[in-house]
Amino acid sequence: MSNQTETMPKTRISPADILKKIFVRLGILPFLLLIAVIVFASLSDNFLTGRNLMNVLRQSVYLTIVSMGQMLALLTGGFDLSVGTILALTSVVGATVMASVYAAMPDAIWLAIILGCLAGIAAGTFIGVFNGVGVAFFGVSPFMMSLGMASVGFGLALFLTGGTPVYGMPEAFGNIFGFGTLFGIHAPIYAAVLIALLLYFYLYRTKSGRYFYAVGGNIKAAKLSGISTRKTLLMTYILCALMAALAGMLLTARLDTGEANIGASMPLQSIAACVIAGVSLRGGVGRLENVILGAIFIGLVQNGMNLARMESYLQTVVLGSLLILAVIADQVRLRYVASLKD
Amino acid sequence: MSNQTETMPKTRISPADILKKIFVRLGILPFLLLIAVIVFASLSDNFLTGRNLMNVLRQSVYLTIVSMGQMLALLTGGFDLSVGTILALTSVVGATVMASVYAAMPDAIWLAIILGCLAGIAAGTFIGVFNGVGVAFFGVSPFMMSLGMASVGFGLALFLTGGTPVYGMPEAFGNIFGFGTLFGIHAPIYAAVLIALLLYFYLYRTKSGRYFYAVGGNIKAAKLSGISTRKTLLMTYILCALMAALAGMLLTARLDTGEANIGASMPLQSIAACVIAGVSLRGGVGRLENVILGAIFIGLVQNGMNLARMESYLQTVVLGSLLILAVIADQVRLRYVASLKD
Amino acid sequence: ADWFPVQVQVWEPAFDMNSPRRDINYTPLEKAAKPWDLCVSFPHMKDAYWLGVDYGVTEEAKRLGVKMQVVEAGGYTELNKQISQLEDCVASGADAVIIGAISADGLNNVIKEIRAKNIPVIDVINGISSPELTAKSLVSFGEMGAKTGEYLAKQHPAGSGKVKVAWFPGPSGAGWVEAGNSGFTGAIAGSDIELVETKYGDTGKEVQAKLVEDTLEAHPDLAYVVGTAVTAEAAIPILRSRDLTGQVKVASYYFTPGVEQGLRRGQIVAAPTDSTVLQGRIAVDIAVRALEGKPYEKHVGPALYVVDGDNLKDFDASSTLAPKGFSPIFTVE
Amino acid sequence: MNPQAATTPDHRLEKDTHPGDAYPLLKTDGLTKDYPGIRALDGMNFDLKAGEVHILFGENGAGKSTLISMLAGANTPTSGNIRFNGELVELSSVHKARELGISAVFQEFSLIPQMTVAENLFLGAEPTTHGMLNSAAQKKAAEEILSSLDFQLPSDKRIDHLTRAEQQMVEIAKAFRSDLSVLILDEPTASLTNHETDQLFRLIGKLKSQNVGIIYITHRMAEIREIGDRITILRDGKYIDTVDAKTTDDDELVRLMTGRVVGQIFPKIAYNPGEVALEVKDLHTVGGSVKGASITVRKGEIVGFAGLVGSGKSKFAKACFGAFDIESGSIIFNGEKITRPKTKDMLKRGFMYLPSDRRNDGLMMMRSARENISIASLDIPPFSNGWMLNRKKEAKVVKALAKQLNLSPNRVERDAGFFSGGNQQKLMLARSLTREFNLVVFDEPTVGVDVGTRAAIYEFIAKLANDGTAILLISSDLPEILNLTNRAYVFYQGQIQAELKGEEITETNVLSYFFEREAA
Ligand SMILES: Nc1ncnc2c1ncn2[C@@H]1O[C@H](COP(=O)(O)OP(=O)(O)OP(=O)(O)O)[C@@H](O)[C@H]1O
Ligand SMILES: Nc1ncnc2c1ncn2[C@@H]1O[C@H](COP(=O)(O)OP(=O)(O)OP(=O)(O)O)[C@@H](O)[C@H]1O
Ligand SMILES: [Mg+2]
Ligand SMILES: [Mg+2]
Repeated sequence: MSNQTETMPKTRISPADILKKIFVRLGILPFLLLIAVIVFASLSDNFLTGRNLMNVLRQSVYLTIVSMGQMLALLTGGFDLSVGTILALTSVVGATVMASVYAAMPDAIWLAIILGCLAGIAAGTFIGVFNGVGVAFFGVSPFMMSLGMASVGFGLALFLTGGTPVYGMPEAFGNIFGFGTLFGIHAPIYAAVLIALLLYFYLYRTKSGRYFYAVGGNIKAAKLSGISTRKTLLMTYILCALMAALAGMLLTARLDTGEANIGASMPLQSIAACVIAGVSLRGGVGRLENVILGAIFIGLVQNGMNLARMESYLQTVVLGSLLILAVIADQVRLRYVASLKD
Repeated sequence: MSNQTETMPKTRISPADILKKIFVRLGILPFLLLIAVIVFASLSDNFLTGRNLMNVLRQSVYLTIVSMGQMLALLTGGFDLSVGTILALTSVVGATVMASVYAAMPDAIWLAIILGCLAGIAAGTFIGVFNGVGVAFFGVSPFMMSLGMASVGFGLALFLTGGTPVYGMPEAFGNIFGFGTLFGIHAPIYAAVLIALLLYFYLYRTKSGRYFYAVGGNIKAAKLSGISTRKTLLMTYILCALMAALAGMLLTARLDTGEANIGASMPLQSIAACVIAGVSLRGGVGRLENVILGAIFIGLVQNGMNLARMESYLQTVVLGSLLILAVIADQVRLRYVASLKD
Repeated sequence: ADWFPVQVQVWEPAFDMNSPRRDINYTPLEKAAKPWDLCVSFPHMKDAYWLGVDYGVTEEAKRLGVKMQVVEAGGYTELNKQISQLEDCVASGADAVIIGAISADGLNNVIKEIRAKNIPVIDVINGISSPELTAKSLVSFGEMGAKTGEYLAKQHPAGSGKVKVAWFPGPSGAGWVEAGNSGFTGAIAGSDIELVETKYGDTGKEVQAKLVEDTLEAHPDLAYVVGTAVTAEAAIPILRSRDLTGQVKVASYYFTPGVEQGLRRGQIVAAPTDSTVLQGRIAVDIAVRALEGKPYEKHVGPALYVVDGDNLKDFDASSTLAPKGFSPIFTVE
Repeated sequence: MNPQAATTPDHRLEKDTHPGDAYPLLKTDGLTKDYPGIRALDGMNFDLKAGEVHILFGENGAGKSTLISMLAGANTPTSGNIRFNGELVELSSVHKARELGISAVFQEFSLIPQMTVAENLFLGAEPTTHGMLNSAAQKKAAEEILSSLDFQLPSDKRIDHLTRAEQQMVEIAKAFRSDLSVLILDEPTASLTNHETDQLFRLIGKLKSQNVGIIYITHRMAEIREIGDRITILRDGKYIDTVDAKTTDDDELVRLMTGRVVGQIFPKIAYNPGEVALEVKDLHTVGGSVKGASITVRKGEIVGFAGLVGSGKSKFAKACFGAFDIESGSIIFNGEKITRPKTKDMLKRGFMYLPSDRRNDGLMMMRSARENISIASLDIPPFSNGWMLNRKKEAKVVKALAKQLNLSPNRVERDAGFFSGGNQQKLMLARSLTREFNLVVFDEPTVGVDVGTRAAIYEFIAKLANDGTAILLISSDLPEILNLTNRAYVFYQGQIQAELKGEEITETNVLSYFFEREAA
């Protein structure tokens, strides 16, 4: 009834308009990525090699997977500050179990690997179950719940290992899941792609996927529409933990040891990856593909700065400024979106 | 119109009712504090000595001051993740300036102290100005803005010092502001009390104070009521940074050196202190007195566990669980509040 | 003034800290044959200890005339980032890699990959378990703890009267902390040192200050505070304010400028030095030797010794600490 | 058991309007709902027959929404039971109720702002093929529903880009997506204009003929007459009476509802215009919601804005207030030319705008009533001396205002969110009394407000005007325009289609300007 009030000139099409359209549809990240690539390529000859780009991808895998999980928590209007601890706990438990099974049965390599992975992932996911129950059934704020669980889980991880790394996993585990390649592409990348595809399907092709958005958009409305918000919230934190646990196992494969001291920067970095990808901290808004780009962007910038031999302290400053600029740019985009409305 | 349908028996007054009333008015924290004191007193003889309680208070001073600032950010529906960096930057800049002035004019001790403090506090507050401008004028989400500035500020602090502590401040500075006592009470405690009183007055006795609640309560309504929401938001982050900077200078006095490596746990801990004190992460709700109790509670538990010789790992687990329990208990309280509400 | 020749210890067979060792005089190369490109990776550059190592490696690079890039991961929780940085180093064309490792085992895979490209990898300061390393320039942190423990044990042998000691090894979970911890506890066994408290905690000064205070509350009759350099530095003003200076003694188990100042002022009784600067210098020299196919020692480290009030005047700080006012260098062209 | 015998209160009506229906479609027995500290519904007996429109009538907070929320499965009763076609049912979730064909349009919108119209229509019941979402089918079905309702809404537009009224239409459409046996409508027309309302009533008529039972909650008397069959009156959570809609007159209804006699709903409006308070010429807003509208308002005048949903009434007033960006045009307020209005300055000059959406734009729900009332005047005495608050005087003034407006319960320290809708509206209106205003804009001041309170609000507006304040009344409730205003402007697509004065303001006259006219 009010379409007629749209005054944007939709008929004239100039190149600037087309750029604007892309800007509006795809967000700011593709542009930022492009700029980053150009800048770093001009600063370092080694940057724009297939080998290094593969390198960037592989390095970003862990943050990407964790960010995808984090996105679920943000979508429903929450947080998960325990993803770092989940990584650590998964690593420690997975490595311990794998090493003991392997020690007991040195021939059953695959049995060891499978049992280890299962144990590790179960341990990590368990934290998510607690988070989910706390948030969904006890109404604890996700911030507090996941912060508390982060502390609890970290204590457990340290307790299990006494602070020393866990070694003795079969070499095959690291060789395959940490460093294996197929057609020149590293195993963790395949894992990430698979996880992303599954999550994409789940989020955008199933009912339950849509409910994450609904719960984050307006939880009362979701309830009144017959959606089980508790189930959705529980699911959110379990899935988020599962993602972090998967990343934890992949990272363990790469490190070849179980470490309690990994993942400390994951919570804030994964949230940052989501936010620059346009995920709203208020819930209900955000696209998976953008989050993946966001995580890769962070990885790419770090890699580029290293290759450009930027000073370490300066890197910190530049990364911080870039994150802010990305969000400001996204703000500008949102104004355009508003002016180009539907 | 429906007063007569209130079914709560308000006439019978039993001791349980009185307890409930206290519970509702003062929140869960006084009870938790009491329980903590009883538990720790029974675990360690040294806990319930005047000397140690003073110790707890003094240790909590820094977190308390930072939490009061953080509360402002939370009240307006934001965050400040840069408080840790502000502490560090203040410490480094303040110590450097103080030491150089002192070195240049060894007799002008007070001049050195004053210039150093001013420089440090200005440097820290400057971060807040950036945060405020980003949030208020560019519409950057407070999470991202303060996270980015945390990174920028930390880079600067490291750049200034290379990570080595800054020595050479006049001894009087530490002796007075770090360790000085008057009537058996330590100087930092006086400082905290003074800051708390000023902030209390500002928040609850001036119109600008009320505006923090209004902006957090409903920013659109605030705008339509003629409140300059931008000015309020700018003020929020400047004040929050000022608090953190004050804490940073006090901490510097106590450590006797300027350090870039302090405050890392402050952002999350100060938010935690606010949340267990009932400050809503959605904005608009929270009382200063409770936040102070929240910060002291965290300090008390840490001290108590140390005195009870609890193992490090276990401390982490216990602290995490306690935070969650505190929030669950507060949830229960809110139900009571609803039922006793006039 | 040149830093060499310098007395060092060589382990043989290499890569085993329990091997027999012999003392030699170490003399580095005069100049590198060509400006090699070296990459150095540190856990972080947030304290004076690693600043010393940074000083050592960059000074030596300048002296030898090689290029160098120094990267730091930002802390001991950033193992993943260190791996990425190492890969980035190689991607940007480093000829050799020097690693101050975050984890003794966590880097083995990436080292294997780097070595497969025939790039020398030198282990400095922290210790790495990989057998593929080119060489090690380090001492064991366990021995640092042990040296400290021995020093105390010597002051308080069995029968001399029990003294209470609180021990603050550093953040739980870090490799060097666990090593230092076992070294220290092993060395005080059998003496009259009574270990009343082991408190882990981050090496931020405010954290350590809190731990020290709480420990003083719990143990009013404490005789020693022993721990990280940060602990020692944090303890000094606290003890002063409680009028406990002298009654509670302070020792550190490694060396920083603050510790040196404390020693000079008599506020700290003893601290072992591992000659960090020298470890860094030697690592660079070995890397260049390996690149140029010249003979090198596979496992060397400066001899450890405890600095206390007695030998302080003989102590050459430039073997351990960056000079005053040195600001970190990240690239040498 | 005999269901007929249980139906106690039906003494005035002949039983069984639909012979052959042995049981009422829906029936409650002693339904009670306790919220912490309050009994929202107390032993409610209610029955709904197939093919009737059953109106629920009562003051704000009487328990109407509470009753229907339990019938729709959104809420569980504390005690009592519900029968559907004579069988005891447990409606433990919205989903379950919907399976029985019970569908509800709630007062609080249950829409997800970030989702499109189509997605919202099928939320919780998305069409799938092989377990996968089928968005093409969903879009098609959505458009079918919308066109059957004759609601002109694009199915792929996001909810948060719609006006409140358009959202209301989506909310209504949502109820029509499945086969219905009971349709519950909780104030569906609160923000609709006649056009959409007629559409809705036509549909209700159709459903009636298909033997669907309809529960309808409204505060608009005219609607009761138009579509109601029976009326059940609630007061303070209790059942009062069920009466026939055709034979009970207004006064009787209001008496049953309030327990007292309420005189005239619309007060007498005096008309003594003073000098010009606001003069706007050729105003254009950014985005083109308003395209060249000009008005004049004099002191002591009540000027109405009428027009279709989204015709730019609110945008116009907001733009003058500084809450919406202006592209061009001139504004003269109190003789002062204002180039770029800013809310803060406009307030200082004595211009007040009270928004239509009290939840989103008006109130701080988790702050006390006192703070909500005083918020716009904290910079002047008696509330403060410019920067320091005077809390005693604030409390005193606010209490007096609450009393003047009959706030119920009259407890100013209570959170705004705990008040019923009508009382929340009063909190917002009270703001216009906290300082001297030359002009007050009331944007839909009576949305969802009961008749008794409405009378009080009208009284209040009339008194303000009488005291010399200029009043702009934006309303989609036509009787308000007809009975309260001295002059009225009719908006159409961001322009002013007509200006009507005094006697010219009649229903046919106003309505005739609602739609496009050749050469208006
Ligand atoms: N979730 C809740 N918690 C506590 N009290 C509630 C809740 N919902 C409603 N109430 C109270 O129950 C009573 C009945 O409310 P209800 O919403 O049913 O009124 P209503 O008749 O629909 O009023 P209106 O005409 O304003 O919509 C009110 O006093 C209200 O304050
Ligand atoms: N939040 C919004 N985002 C985008 N467009 C909007 C928004 N709010 C309103 N509009 C559009 O602005 C135009 C004018 O809206 P306005 O609110 O002034 O209308 P109105 O006549 O007051 O209608 P209503 O009766 O719905 O309040 C409409 O075309 C509407 O679609
Ligand atoms: Mg209602
Ligand atoms: Mg409107």
